[in-house]
Amino acid sequence: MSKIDRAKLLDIYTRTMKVNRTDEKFRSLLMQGKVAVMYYCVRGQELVSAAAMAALTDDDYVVCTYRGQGEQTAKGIPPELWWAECLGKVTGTCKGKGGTMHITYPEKGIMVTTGVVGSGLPIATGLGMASQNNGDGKVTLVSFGDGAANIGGFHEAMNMAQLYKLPVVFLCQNNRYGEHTAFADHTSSESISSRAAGYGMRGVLVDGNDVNQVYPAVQEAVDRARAGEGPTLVEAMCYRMMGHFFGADFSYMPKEHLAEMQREDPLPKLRAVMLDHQFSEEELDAVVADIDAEIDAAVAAALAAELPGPEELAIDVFETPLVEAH
Amino acid sequence: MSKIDRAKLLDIYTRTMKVNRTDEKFRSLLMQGKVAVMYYCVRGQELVSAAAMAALTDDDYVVCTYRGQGEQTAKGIPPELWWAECLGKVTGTCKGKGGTMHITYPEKGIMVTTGVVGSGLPIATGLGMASQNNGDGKVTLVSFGDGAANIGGFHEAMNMAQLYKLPVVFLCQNNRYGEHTAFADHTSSESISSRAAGYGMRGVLVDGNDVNQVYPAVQEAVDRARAGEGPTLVEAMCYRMMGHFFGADFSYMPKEHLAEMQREDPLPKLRAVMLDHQFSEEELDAVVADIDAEIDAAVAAALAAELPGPEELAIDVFETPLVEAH
Amino acid sequence: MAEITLAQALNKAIDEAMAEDAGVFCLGEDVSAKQGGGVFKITSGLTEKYGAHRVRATPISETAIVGAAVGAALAGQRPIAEIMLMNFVGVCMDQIVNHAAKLRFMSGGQTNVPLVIRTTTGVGVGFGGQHSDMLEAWFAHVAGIHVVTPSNAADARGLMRAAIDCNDPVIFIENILCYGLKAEDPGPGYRVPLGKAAVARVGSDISLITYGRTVIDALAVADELAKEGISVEVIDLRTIAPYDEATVLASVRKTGLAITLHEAVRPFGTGAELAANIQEKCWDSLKGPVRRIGGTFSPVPFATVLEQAWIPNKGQIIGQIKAALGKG
Amino acid sequence: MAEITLAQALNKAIDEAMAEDAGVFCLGEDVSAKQGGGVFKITSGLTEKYGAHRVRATPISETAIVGAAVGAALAGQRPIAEIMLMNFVGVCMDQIVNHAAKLRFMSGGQTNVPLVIRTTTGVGVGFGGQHSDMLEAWFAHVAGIHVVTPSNAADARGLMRAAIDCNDPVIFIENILCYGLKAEDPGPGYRVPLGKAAVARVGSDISLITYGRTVIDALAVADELAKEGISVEVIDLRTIAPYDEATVLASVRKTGLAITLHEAVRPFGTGAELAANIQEKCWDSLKGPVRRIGGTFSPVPFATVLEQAWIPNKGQIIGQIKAALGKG
Ligand SMILES: Cc1ncc(C[n+]2csc(CCOP(=O)(O)OP(=O)(O)O)c2C)c(N)n1
Ligand SMILES: Cc1ncc(C[n+]2csc(CCOP(=O)(O)OP(=O)(O)O)c2C)c(N)n1
Ligand SMILES: [Mg+2]
Ligand SMILES: [Mg+2]
Repeated sequence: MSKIDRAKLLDIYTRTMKVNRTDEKFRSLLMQGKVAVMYYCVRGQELVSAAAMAALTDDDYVVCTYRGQGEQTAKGIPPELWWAECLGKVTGTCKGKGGTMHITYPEKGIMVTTGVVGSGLPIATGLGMASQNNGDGKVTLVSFGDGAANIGGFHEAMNMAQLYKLPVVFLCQNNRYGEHTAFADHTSSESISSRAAGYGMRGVLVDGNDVNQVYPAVQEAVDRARAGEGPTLVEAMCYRMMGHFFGADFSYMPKEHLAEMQREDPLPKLRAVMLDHQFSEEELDAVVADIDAEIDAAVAAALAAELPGPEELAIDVFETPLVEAH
Repeated sequence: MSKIDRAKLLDIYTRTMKVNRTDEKFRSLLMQGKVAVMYYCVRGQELVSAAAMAALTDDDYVVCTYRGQGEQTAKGIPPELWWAECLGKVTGTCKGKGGTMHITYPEKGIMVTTGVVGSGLPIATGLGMASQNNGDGKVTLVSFGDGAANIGGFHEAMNMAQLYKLPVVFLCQNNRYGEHTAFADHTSSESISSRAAGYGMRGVLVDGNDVNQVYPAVQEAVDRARAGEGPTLVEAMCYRMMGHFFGADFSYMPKEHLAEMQREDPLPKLRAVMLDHQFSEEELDAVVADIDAEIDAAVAAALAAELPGPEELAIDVFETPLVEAH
Repeated sequence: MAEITLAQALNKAIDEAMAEDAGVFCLGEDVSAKQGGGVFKITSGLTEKYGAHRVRATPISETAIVGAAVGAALAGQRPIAEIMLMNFVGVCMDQIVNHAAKLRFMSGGQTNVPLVIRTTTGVGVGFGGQHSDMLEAWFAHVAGIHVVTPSNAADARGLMRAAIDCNDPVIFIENILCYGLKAEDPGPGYRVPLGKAAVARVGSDISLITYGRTVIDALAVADELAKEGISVEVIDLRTIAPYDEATVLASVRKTGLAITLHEAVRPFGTGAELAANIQEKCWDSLKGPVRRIGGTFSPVPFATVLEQAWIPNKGQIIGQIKAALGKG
Repeated sequence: MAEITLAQALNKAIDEAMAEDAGVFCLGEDVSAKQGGGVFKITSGLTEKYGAHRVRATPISETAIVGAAVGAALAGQRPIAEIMLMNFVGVCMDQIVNHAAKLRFMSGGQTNVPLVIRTTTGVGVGFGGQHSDMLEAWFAHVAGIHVVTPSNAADARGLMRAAIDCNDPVIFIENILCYGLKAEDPGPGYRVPLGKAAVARVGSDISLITYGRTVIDALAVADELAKEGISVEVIDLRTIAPYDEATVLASVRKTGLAITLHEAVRPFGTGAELAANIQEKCWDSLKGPVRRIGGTFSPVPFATVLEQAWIPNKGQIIGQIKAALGKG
């Protein structure tokens, strides 16, 4: 049995399935050619995002990446706004100007989704700085990949966050690939979490396919951050079960390794944990059915929604709309 | 008794005193107002540079910083060229166009002196990559400060160098300050060398005031690099006994700490080691006298040398001189 | 009112803003009291008043400095980040250009980045190739960011307050050689609106459009030429981008001739935009082509003799003015 | 000769250079065989021929990628570094601008940096605000670096060989939307000299000066307007900086009218330099002001409808040409 109580487990399960069903829906729409946009699949990483978001309050801040559907959905962006943004509609979170790589929704704490690898970590450090400055008690969680751990901004942010003991959780979703490059071909150390020591920071390595590892680790990191004990680097081992983005070549991913990783799929494992906790099959299926209904409605609304008008190009560039770009 | 043989000791002593006498001379010229240029004093760090350069061959590559007088002098840039460059004369290594922060002298392997903190590490990685590619057997040593260890380029270079097992020695001269900021106020870890583990790299921490620690450590790192065993991070603890540059405010440096550090001065310690090894006072003084004579002659020549002409502005910008900058 | 230096003016503006708004804070290398209040002392005395959280001395980590400032700004604070010298933006352009400048737009206006990035630079200090560049044209070419530079102490005070007030990111460029310039202190609360140029000297024969340190040269030249009966109008842009087109065009329509002047290298510099725009919009008023004066197209050299040859000088300015007026 | 795509042309040029000179090598994210030869396959097949040391897949570390390339170039090699998308130069401008571009000068000519930095970008792919910018104007403003971009497959082959030959650093900009363009293969050894523009179409009424993907639009417009009796001369700069002033000025002196066109945002873009220089040097030949067309002054939006509205389009080009000719 796990240490996570039933209510929290159901919460995590629900969030996980929202992420998974959104991912499945997106891929099916793309496959059918009903939409044609960049989408970075999260199949295999749903649990990490969901469990991490379940450790945060609504007000806590999140910074994520182009592969941020998990954080965005699990933190609670309303599906109709999320889908509309992904489809480039004016009813989207960002009026269609941000798109899949730049989903933003401060109402639920999704402050930045960045497309530049590693750039979120310094920004998260600043959100944490603001919270430390004004004592608002918020925690900032930044999600990033294994590949991002090799860019300079990672290093600078880790050192700075620890130096000031900022309330930040650095969540590395180690899905074994940075675009086409396998972990061992881009990183000279065994793990990313082992780098925490070089900053005097707490580092934790967990199995991202196991709810009983990932949730407690993130929750502890969040609690410590909130208590003023400083940042933690949590590395969750997982696997990117698809290509880098939908439609991208993934011939470079060894079939055997993929098969091995599929046996570690977090979803059947999570379902087993739920059943262990006396959730019935029917209950669990009902959760998914509700989610599917919500997603279908959101997609339908997004497909029907208006496109942004060209006047949007002059708006939101500066606070004062540009009259004429001289 | 030390493990370093007498000939090598004399070599290190000679290089150390060249660095020290050059530093003293520069400060005296600046003090007297005979020259007025930016100069980054190396008082307190002479031994680290000298011992490190003594571990390299003439052909090995060096990348250093604005505070690179030690590497430059100890690697063997002819004093008359070095002084002429510092004084902005056309007879200088770089025709007066580089200056104190950008001394270059490929003939002795001084490939880049950079003024941008931390930028030398990636460049050194590339010099090592070239040597690995063409099998020339050269080793590249890059010298940088404690402050530089917090910039992104440090991190990227460390990971990349280790990933490819490049023949590079990363020499961190931890002089306890980055400009006005003390080590503990800019770095969240206890040491810089402890970061090596996060890259799977060998890391070594030595007392930079002790020739018996610094020389063997760098020599071993060089030997391993040359043997194809990959890079090493050597951190040499030392102390910047002056302000950041000549004339700069250093009121922020606590007097007691300075006094304590002065008791660790590498020069009397090195002299004691030399005497232990049966070098006579006279012999050691004669070395210094020769150095002083050489420096005096170089300074006189540099002071008398011609200034670069304005045509130099159009030369060396591109391979083909600019006719007119349209 | 007493006189203040440009450095003091900046310090006063920041101090005042920090006193009025608890969300304003400074971060950057060496900025706190423990380090003497910054290498140019612009933040001196602030730690003592506002505490260490609001004057954060940082590691040498420009990406984290600007990135953290972006994050804090997103959370509603008003950070003032210092990049010690302008060339070091090379290590943090991503945070400035891809993030600070774009987040308002990419979020559809849900977030904004009220951030001031202070930085200094300048040719003529003997700092050489990697510490002297004027890179304002890079930022001017980016939508979403204001680029500001004062040429005198009073404007420094007013522009800094306006920059801190601004709800968009502002690159605030200081010139090392100008820190000591003195002016009558305009006093507390003084603001110079962003996007408004100053007619630094009224004239009728030709418009000399410049900003920053070269305004001083421009005014000196105008003085000198006045003695020869040549009347030069000097425009100090103050905000380089988006700039005050109305003032610039009105001046050129009046004089019929224009010269742009800056320390940055001429090719692809801000003078190019000014010249291109002026010739397009004032075509019928122009009596001759717009001329441009800028730094030599080479890295900034170390040797003083070369560095002085590199900078646009008064002789060049006079030469161009006379040539434009057919008095060459 | 067979037809090749622009992507294949680049691959052939690099392959050929690697075969001829053991010092030529590639580095960048995903470039080796194990990753499929680069996300756009430009380096495919090279690992198999030249081994892993000469086709180095790197970590996501642009500062180290360019920095390492600078170091290897200093040691006499000829690295070809790939920055996957142009916006990511934001994290490594320091190595490009403060180092690659300046080391020859700052060393007084003792060292040089024969480095090609390949990168791609382009508006119209739906990549949004952080993956689509054209930043050539930043590099053009820096002394010591060449900025090159091909508009067709043949030039791609020839310019890439010339860039690899060049003893100075070269920024080589590819446009994602152009990778599939086909042309007759110019064959082995083909070179297009740097600094030489092409008169892509001879005309007499007006000069349309452009480069990269917009050359295609320019040629299409010229075709279209020919039917109306308007003769447009299209200049393809090929090298954006330092550019072929002689060809540009000769064209404008002939036609008496000029329009600049690029995808990058108009303010402070490369069109500004062209316009400023043309009006100064061709003043007496000009029948009207130089006009400029560029991308909208905002971050690149995501929604296709907005992205298409953002890009300069044929209608705009035709409109400007007709306005210039007084046929608006
Ligand atoms: C600075 C930068 N370099 C390169 C890229 C191109 N790129 C986009 S995603 C990606 C891989 C990132 O890998 P990782 O951090 O592991 O995240 P994942 O995609 O696996 O979630 C790369 C190289 C980028 N966006 N930003
Ligand atoms: C990227 C960058 N940021 C800031 C500076 C300004 N600066 C010059 S030296 C220096 C301190 C460097 O400290 P450290 O690396 O310890 O070297 P030291 O001067 O002690 O030898 C700083 C901040 C710079 N040159 N480059
Ligand atoms: Mg990954
Ligand atoms: Mg130091």
